[in-house]
Amino acid sequence: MLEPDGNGGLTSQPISTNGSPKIGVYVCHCGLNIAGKVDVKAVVEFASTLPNVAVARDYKFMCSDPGQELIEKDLREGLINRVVVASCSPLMHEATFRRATAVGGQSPFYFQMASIREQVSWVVADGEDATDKAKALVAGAVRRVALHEYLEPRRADVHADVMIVGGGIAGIHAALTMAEAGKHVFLVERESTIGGHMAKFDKTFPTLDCAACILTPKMSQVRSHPNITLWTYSDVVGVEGYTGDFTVRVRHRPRYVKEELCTGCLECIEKCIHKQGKFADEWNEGLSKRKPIYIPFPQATPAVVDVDPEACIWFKTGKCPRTCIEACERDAFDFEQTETFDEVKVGAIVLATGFKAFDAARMPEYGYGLYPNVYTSLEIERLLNAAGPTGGEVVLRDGSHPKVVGIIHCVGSRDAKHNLWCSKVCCMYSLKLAHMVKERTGAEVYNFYIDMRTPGKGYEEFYDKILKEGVHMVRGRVAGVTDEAASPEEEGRLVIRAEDTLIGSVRRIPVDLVILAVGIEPQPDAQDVRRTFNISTGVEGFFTERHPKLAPVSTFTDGVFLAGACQGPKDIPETVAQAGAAAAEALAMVDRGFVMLEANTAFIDEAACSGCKTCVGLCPFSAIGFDEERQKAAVNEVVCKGCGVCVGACPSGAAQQHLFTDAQIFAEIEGVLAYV
Amino acid sequence: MSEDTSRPFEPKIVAFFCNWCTYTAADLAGISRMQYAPNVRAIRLMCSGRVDPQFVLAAFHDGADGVLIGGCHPGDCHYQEGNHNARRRFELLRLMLRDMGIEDERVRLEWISAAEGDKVQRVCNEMTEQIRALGPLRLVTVPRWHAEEAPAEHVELVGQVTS
Amino acid sequence: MGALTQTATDVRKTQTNGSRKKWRPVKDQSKFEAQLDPGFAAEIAAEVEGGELLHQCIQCGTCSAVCPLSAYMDLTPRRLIAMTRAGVRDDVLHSVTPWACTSCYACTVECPKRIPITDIMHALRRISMRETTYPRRFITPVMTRAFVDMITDRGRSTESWISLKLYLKTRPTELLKNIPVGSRLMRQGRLGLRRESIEGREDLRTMLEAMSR
Amino acid sequence: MTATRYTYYPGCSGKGVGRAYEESLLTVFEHLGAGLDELDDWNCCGATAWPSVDEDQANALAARNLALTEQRTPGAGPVDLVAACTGCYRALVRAEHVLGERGPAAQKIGGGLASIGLDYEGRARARHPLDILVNEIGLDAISAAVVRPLTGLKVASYYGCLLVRPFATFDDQWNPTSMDRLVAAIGAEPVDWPLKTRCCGGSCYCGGPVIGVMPEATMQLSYALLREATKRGAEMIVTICPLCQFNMEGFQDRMSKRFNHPLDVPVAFISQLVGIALGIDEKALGIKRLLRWRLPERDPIAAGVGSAAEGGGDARA
Repeated sequence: MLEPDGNGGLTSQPISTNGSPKIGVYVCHCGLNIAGKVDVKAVVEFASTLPNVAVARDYKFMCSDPGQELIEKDLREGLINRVVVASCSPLMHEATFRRATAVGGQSPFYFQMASIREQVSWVVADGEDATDKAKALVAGAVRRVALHEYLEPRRADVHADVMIVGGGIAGIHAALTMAEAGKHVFLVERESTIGGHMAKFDKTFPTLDCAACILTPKMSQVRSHPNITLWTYSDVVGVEGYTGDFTVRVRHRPRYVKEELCTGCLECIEKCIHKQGKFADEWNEGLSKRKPIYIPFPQATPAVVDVDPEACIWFKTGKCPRTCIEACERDAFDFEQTETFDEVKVGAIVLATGFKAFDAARMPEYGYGLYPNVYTSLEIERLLNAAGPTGGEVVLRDGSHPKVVGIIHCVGSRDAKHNLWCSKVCCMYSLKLAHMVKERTGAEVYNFYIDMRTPGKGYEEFYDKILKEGVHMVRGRVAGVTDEAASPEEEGRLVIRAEDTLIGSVRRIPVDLVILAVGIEPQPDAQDVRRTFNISTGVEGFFTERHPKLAPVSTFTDGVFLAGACQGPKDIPETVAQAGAAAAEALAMVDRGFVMLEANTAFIDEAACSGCKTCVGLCPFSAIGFDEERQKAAVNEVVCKGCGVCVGACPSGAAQQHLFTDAQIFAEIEGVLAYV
Repeated sequence: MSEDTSRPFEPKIVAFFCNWCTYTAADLAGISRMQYAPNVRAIRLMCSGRVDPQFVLAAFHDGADGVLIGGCHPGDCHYQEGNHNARRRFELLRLMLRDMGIEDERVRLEWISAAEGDKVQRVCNEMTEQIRALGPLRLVTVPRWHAEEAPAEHVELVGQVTS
Repeated sequence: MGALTQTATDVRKTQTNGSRKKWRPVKDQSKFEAQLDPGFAAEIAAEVEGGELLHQCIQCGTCSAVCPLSAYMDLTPRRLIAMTRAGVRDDVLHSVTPWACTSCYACTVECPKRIPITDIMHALRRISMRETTYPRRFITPVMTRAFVDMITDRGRSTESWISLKLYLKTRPTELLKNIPVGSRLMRQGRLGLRRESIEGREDLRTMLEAMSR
Repeated sequence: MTATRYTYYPGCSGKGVGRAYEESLLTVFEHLGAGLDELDDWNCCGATAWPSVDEDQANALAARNLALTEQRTPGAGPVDLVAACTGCYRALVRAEHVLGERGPAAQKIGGGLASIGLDYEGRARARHPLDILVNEIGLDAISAAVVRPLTGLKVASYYGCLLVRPFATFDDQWNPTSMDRLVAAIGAEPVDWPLKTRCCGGSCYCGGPVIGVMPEATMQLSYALLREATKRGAEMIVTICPLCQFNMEGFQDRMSKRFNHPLDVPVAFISQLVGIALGIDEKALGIKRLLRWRLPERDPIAAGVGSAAEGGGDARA
């Protein structure tokens, strides 16, 4: 029941209450994190003077078991019936203390947190100011919690299926983990094959095992697993619902071949009227040519051909004998294919959308695109790959073999003009490339680095091995690559200019081949993906995890998990580990079968509702219905997501939000201002 | 509240931060140990769209010298478009506050994403500076539409404007 | 020799040829903390807009490698930044590096940390002018002073006068070497002896004085 | 063509070693219907030397010229100040930046200007003549006005340091092309080379080039430019900076000796070459002030070619 309080606000008369408020205030030291700045004793003393406060205590770590037991004991002994904990951010430990409140025998929502660490001790310079601000926040929480009301936690069922977006090594590993656990997995990949970046590599550091040998078995497992629905050439276009009950809309782009009929015999490619490849092969980073009908690589999964409508004569002119169709014994072609859509319900989503390699052309000083023998590391991976355009031979554009090779680290990374971050994998893969290029060509290899970063199991040992092999290491960031020759031996070659900072002189090193170790950056459409799945990114554009240390695979949107380089630069072992973790966390949720939802839904006080319908149109989730007969609005609490937009807009104060009623917020405002 | 004239004026600013973007950004500022003016006291709401104009008036009534509202960037709202509602309401509120003689600098709406801890720091510092320069809030004029009822206390204002 | 084999630098394989150098005692080169000025970096940061970025230098050497003059500096720009940060104030202010800088801004533009290196060089010049630590027998500081004096006085510079004065003062031999060019320039009307001047000389002085107050 | 007139800032070198630059610029602009009127009582921009003494004063010197420009053209709209010398151009752009930021430095500079009754409102903007030629007058208009296309002449454009650094205002910082496009517009053949913006060693320092300070370094730097340009087939180098021009042109004899490499490469101002293509008299372009000048033997001034081009130009007009 809500009644005007004569102040323009409303006073809550809880529907059910646990009696007159007796509040316990617990101030946490958080070791020295809070106590080092805030005078905790003074805050406790202050709290004890506030209205309705029955108990005020401080403790070293409130989140520890003994800390929680303090609360539980005071509740059980009836000293208090409402709880305020002044400690870290509610985003950190609200759930912990709500649980303690429930264990103590009260509704978990008779609890309010005051963040005096993130909001106070960590950001306020002066101790006295910090203590004052802490007091104000505690007062706000105390005033507010007195008006909290009895609420039942909400429970919702969880759909048992899961979705994984992105079919690189992260998506593949997560999919297999969950499928093995008996969950049905929808794996959505935008390219025509799964495998991602890893499928392009030849060897992987530091063990130098062949990427295809370890990846392709997993790819075919995905293809054949009864619990996995693999959708390639597909993307997610819409997500609705909430944790445990997402409805995901997936678009399938046409590949003009019926996937279920194509056997991957590749006869059609042979018979295409283009006798030779003519179009840049994206899979080989444009280093080779393909036909309009092609398969990216032999182990592509699914092993289905793709038709490129931009290149195919039939699509361009409508005039072609279509020898491909003739060649197909299974009648798998369908040139009339159009986009189709699927809508599936899933309980959890794992995003494994990966990364984009830095575009080397953005650094004109390195001459990529200008000098033919400046390659990116991904191009070299393709050249080194036995299934690549040169059958594994490292050759210059004119077909000759390089005698001297320069590998430039940190291209696009650690650079305020491009990407500020360290891409983490480049040092190691540059060492790998140095080793392999030297092994294949016998060339002298120079690595130009700013700092060598080789933390990881077996990584420093790998560096040691490369040094032993006689690879030259120059500590200095390359300023430029030029074909300007300043000495006879530089004629006709590329010259790398860098300060060898360890000897303190500028060096000019003539080379035949330059390899640019391009960094890792977010996918160009990461912002769209973020909006679709309602999660956030950091300023640099990688998806933000719920907590950088303690919740590295979940997001602020319950039920959406992260795996792999979409969350930040990662190498393969880390990616796989994170994918396993994401799968496990999603499984834990799906397997339990239900989730607890926030109690903060909106409700309408019918007595006050004037039937103006303002709220009905405002609700972004169509959760508010209108009873025409009684001329009253009504909130469907199952659909309501608890934003409170209707509440903020209701002219008569009839719309209210559990845990955020007008009265509670007025009390908090007064609390934070009135005392200190 | 008694004003202690021996101490220089320190403004009090009440902030309403949305749970998903700005409150998280403030947490990030904390984790990154970014020091900023202690004058801002944040109240967490689920969405900036929950901010009722009454909250702002109540804050001024209860002794705030400024009010800051923080929400997600346009297009980034966790609830699709709560921040648009916040903005529309804010524009109207600002007009009304102007009529009440409350300077524009005392109310501020900022889009601060979860990644922008530094923006929390900057905005809080800026606003504190600006309001410190303005001095304590003094309601000198009465809103136009209530002129005939002058002299109005702001206690009344809150009730009149919103009821 | 054809043009294609010409080189700017005499690049020869270094051979010792059994030659020996005279032994000279080496002084203790360690840097004791007491000899360093921990506030030097802050001093520079205060002089230059964005100067505080020098604390973020990662010593990558891009500045040295793009610098067209670094080969002729006693300390490469990167080392100068490191020494500034470490507080080796005395050595930095005695270095020829800031004076060899031609203000081409290549380092500033290429620095991956956006450190305004050229402006830092200018700041180091200012301090070394104030404290007269600039290298002896090096023309640029003297020339800078003469240039500033001439503009303060007349509002414009006349190249011939400055060059003549300074060559005479510091590098008479260079003057001799450049006589052929100089006389040709004069004949072609590019090097006149008429001294340029503006009408608002008084204004200019007023403005500069107003600013040094 | 409508007659647009610009306020013009010659810079000290425009009256000295860069006289030919000024003469040719004035003539070419006039010829293209865009006059340059010298700013009354302009003063030295401060160059790169003054910041070594006092940075704010350096900016104030430049700002006085901007303020005078505004005073000369009252009104509310922006007003252009065409600064011929690249060093001056950069100094003026820098002053604009500092004043535009309205920080403490801007206040100090504003105080200096106020002491002599001047004010910089932010209307005056420094423009480079190359910017005006390429982006305002336009390459189409220029090629339409060509009467003597320099067909076959291989020209390397040298931009120098300060046109694109630290501020890249109208051209690409790493690979500027406006001068190359201008070279192509007058029928000549631009030579692409990697040293377009590498320092010539001259130092845009109005007191005199660095050669007096570090002769070896300066010669190495300018020699690298001459060698690389000629190696790529350039028959001429064009530039836009009086000191770069002087530095590359003036010491070729000394370099020839030092590097045992006979050098005789004409180094001209781009405005001179444009003037030649427009059929302007060599005298009005200050050609005789160059230490070395020659157009190749196959000079296509042959009547047929010339009149055909002229006809083309007429047809467009």
